[in-house]
Amino acid sequence: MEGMSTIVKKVTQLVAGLIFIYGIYIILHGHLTPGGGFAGGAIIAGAFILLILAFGSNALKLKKEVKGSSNTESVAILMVVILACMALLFGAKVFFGNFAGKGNPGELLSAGVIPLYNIFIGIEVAGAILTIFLALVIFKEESSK
Amino acid sequence: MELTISIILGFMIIGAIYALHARDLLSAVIAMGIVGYGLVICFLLLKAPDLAIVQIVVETITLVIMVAVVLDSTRKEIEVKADRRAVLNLVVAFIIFAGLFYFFLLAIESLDPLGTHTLRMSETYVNGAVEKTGSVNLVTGVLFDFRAYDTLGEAVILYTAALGALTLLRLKGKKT
Amino acid sequence: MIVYILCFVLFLVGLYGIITRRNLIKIAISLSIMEFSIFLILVLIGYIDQGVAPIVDPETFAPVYVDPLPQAMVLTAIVIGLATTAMLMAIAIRLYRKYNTFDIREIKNLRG
Amino acid sequence: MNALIPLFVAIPLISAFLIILLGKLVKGFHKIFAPLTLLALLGMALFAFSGLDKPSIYSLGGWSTEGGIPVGIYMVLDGFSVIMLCIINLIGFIALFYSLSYISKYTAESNYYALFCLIVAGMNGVVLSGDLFNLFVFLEVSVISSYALVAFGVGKTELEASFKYQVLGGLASMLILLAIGLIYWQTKTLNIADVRNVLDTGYSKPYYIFIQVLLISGFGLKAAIIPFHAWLPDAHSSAPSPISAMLSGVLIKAVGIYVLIRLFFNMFVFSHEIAVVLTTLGVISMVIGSLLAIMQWDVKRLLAYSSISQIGYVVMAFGMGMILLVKGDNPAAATLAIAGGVYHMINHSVFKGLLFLNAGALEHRLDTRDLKKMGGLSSVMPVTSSTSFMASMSISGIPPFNGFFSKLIIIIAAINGKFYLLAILAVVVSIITLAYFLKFQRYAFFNKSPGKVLDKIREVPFPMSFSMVILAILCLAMSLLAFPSVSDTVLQPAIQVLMQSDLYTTTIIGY
Repeated sequence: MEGMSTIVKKVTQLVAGLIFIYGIYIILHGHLTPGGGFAGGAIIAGAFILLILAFGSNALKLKKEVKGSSNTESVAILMVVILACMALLFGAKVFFGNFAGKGNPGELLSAGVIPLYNIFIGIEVAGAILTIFLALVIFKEESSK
Repeated sequence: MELTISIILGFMIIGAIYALHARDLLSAVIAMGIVGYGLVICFLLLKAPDLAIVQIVVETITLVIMVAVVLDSTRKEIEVKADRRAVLNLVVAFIIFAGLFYFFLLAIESLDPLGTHTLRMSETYVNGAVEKTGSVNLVTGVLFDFRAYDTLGEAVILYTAALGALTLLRLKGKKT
Repeated sequence: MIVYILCFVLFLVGLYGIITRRNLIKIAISLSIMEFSIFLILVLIGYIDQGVAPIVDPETFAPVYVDPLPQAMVLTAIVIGLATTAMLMAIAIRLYRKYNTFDIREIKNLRG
Repeated sequence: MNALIPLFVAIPLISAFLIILLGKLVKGFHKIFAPLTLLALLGMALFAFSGLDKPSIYSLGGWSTEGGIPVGIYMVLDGFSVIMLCIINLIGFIALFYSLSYISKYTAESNYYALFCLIVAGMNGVVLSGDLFNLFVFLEVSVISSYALVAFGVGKTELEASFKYQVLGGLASMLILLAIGLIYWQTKTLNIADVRNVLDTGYSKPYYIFIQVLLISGFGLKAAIIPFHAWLPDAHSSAPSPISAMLSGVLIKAVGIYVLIRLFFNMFVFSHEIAVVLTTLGVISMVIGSLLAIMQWDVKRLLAYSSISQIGYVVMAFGMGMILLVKGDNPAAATLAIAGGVYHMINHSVFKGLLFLNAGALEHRLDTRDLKKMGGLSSVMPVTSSTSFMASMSISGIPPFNGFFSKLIIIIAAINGKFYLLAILAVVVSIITLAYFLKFQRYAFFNKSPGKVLDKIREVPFPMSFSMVILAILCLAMSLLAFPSVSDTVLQPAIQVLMQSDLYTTTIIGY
């Protein structure tokens, strides 16, 4: 896959960073403002897709990346399940219990384990969407040879 | 409120019909995007900012994926010829549609009109939910605390789709 | 009630697409359109007159919040829709590489 | 006991993720880990079965009731769901063990095992769920992984079948989601027992019929009842054989029949019209499925159509039971009909699973599914031949195999309930079934081979033959369930939950 012109590349470099940071903001403030793990994860995946489209890449490089993204999503979703199981050990001893302290509602560090769920779900969603996109692009590259 | 949404919905219906009849597949995909972005505006009007954010991002990514698939094809749809069997199918389909539509009208007659919704299960998700979950955003509270199990399922579905896409897009299925 | 009826019309447009279209991409689009209409019906169900978005603001005094449960359901359903579309596209592009067309009539076994 | 319930979903999920993560690092990890997972699940299911005296409930996140209204998601383990759990994990384990050698000719094996764990997790989730939307979510988990597994070979036919399956499956999901939305609109709740409670206080007739029609078409599409069957013959015949066994053996039951029966027996009030519709759909599937099956020359297509026909038996039995319950004058016949339905459902997963594994063994050695190209295999593949003979006799209702007893119970129930036409049709279809399975036996195993050299064909490797033998033994052992003393402990809890529709509601609301 070929990249685009220099202007596009430069602009994308700027914009992708901003989008990435915005995605992280959305994830971290999931329990305070609209948005959360799903929205933020999709935004982060969008930033990566933008970079790949603008700069282009060859199938070999993309294959390495797809390995990374699929491993990342596996680890993230495993963490979600482990977090859910951890509730069996602490506190109320129920699957999916919110065992951590609730804190002061409205602050960044509050709502027990909800921010943690948001973070891991965000990573998982970003990884999954990126994996789907990369798999499509790699297939197109390899099969058109 | 109802009027605004109805007008947007009207545009969405026109977009949908155009998407189904466009000759060029790329225009069809873009027209579907119009329907999706119309949905975003409806979500905003209906006080669902969480959904608006998710829908706008997911719609964009869906469009990117679909355009990537369509872009290096011939992009032309071959016309459906109106032979006798197709016409007959269409007539049957429209009779079924008319029946479904009529039944839907009858069915929703007794239900709450727009804006008069009352709470039963979600009573707990709204009143005093901030003390229970600690989350100021009630939708997040529902998603990650009251119904976190659904959210796990949802994440698993996305994971499955990624795994499925990786599996389906292997070059070779069988070892030789 | 007119909004619900229009939503159902959108649903029927999607159903019509699945029945009559003979193109893999168009069928995927029809499924998406059906999904959109159901999302809107669900969110409309949860709407309450003079309601505010379900984000608690300690400043305002005892407002009426719209029902957060249908919103959580639709959020889940949107992601499910993305997953379905991704799988459909993966198959569509593979079939295109095999037959050089998205048209069902040219793809032997899918007839009927 | 109670703490086990969420583990039925959590364990296969964790194992799927671990297989993807560690499968690349440790060679052969998935081959050991996946069967162990399924074996553990099977053990847990059997343990849950033995320890079950009354429906047990698990409220996730500790959110149970608030002012008498269930607020969280409930997982419910009762007599009916525990039977389904046993079938799912039993057939899952056997199909997975069979895959150990069958799937080794494909690439990306670890993905296969991970998807297999996900499909099992999804089905366990559906069966245990007591919440409508949660049920929908886990249904999607299992069907999306089955879309990927059907096309696992990425050949032309697999991809086409999978696309058709996905479109019709997506349509079914949309209908189900619309129905769930409409139910929420009226009742403002998603808990199945609570929905029942609210609906008892009043509803409008057209609304009630509309959601029932939506649910019947949605889950009918998932269960492939005629006229919603278009996807099944393609999908079930082109999937890898262990997956066909899973799809035909358990998936259409867990996400189709089970949910349909659960909702119509425990969520809706019994109504005569719906009961008649269900019975009619069952009879149509039963008759047309068998007539279509007899014309097939492709082994797996024949088996796929036969699945439609046998599912027709199950639906017909439940429909008759519902009609008799509505009338209320003959509870003994109603009990018998429902018992026949549950029993035939169990039996069908065992023998249809076995038959698909047999077909897979033939395909593995001969590379063809065409009956005309086979012949004389009984001498070179004795295990496959004898197990498939037992399964064929079982599905056609020849004593002493299990199929005979379940069909007999259904027919006796039909006669007792004065459905003489249905009884005659059931017998006739059973004879047609015997005819096409004799055709299968004759052309595959006993005819002269059409010019092919038989010397090169050997019996299949140990994992495949072992799984087939286990299922064949089960075909015989399951006939024990016909004895009253055994069926009282095994089938009775399920029948009780379905017959006394208030039992489910009161247990959950009272929790």
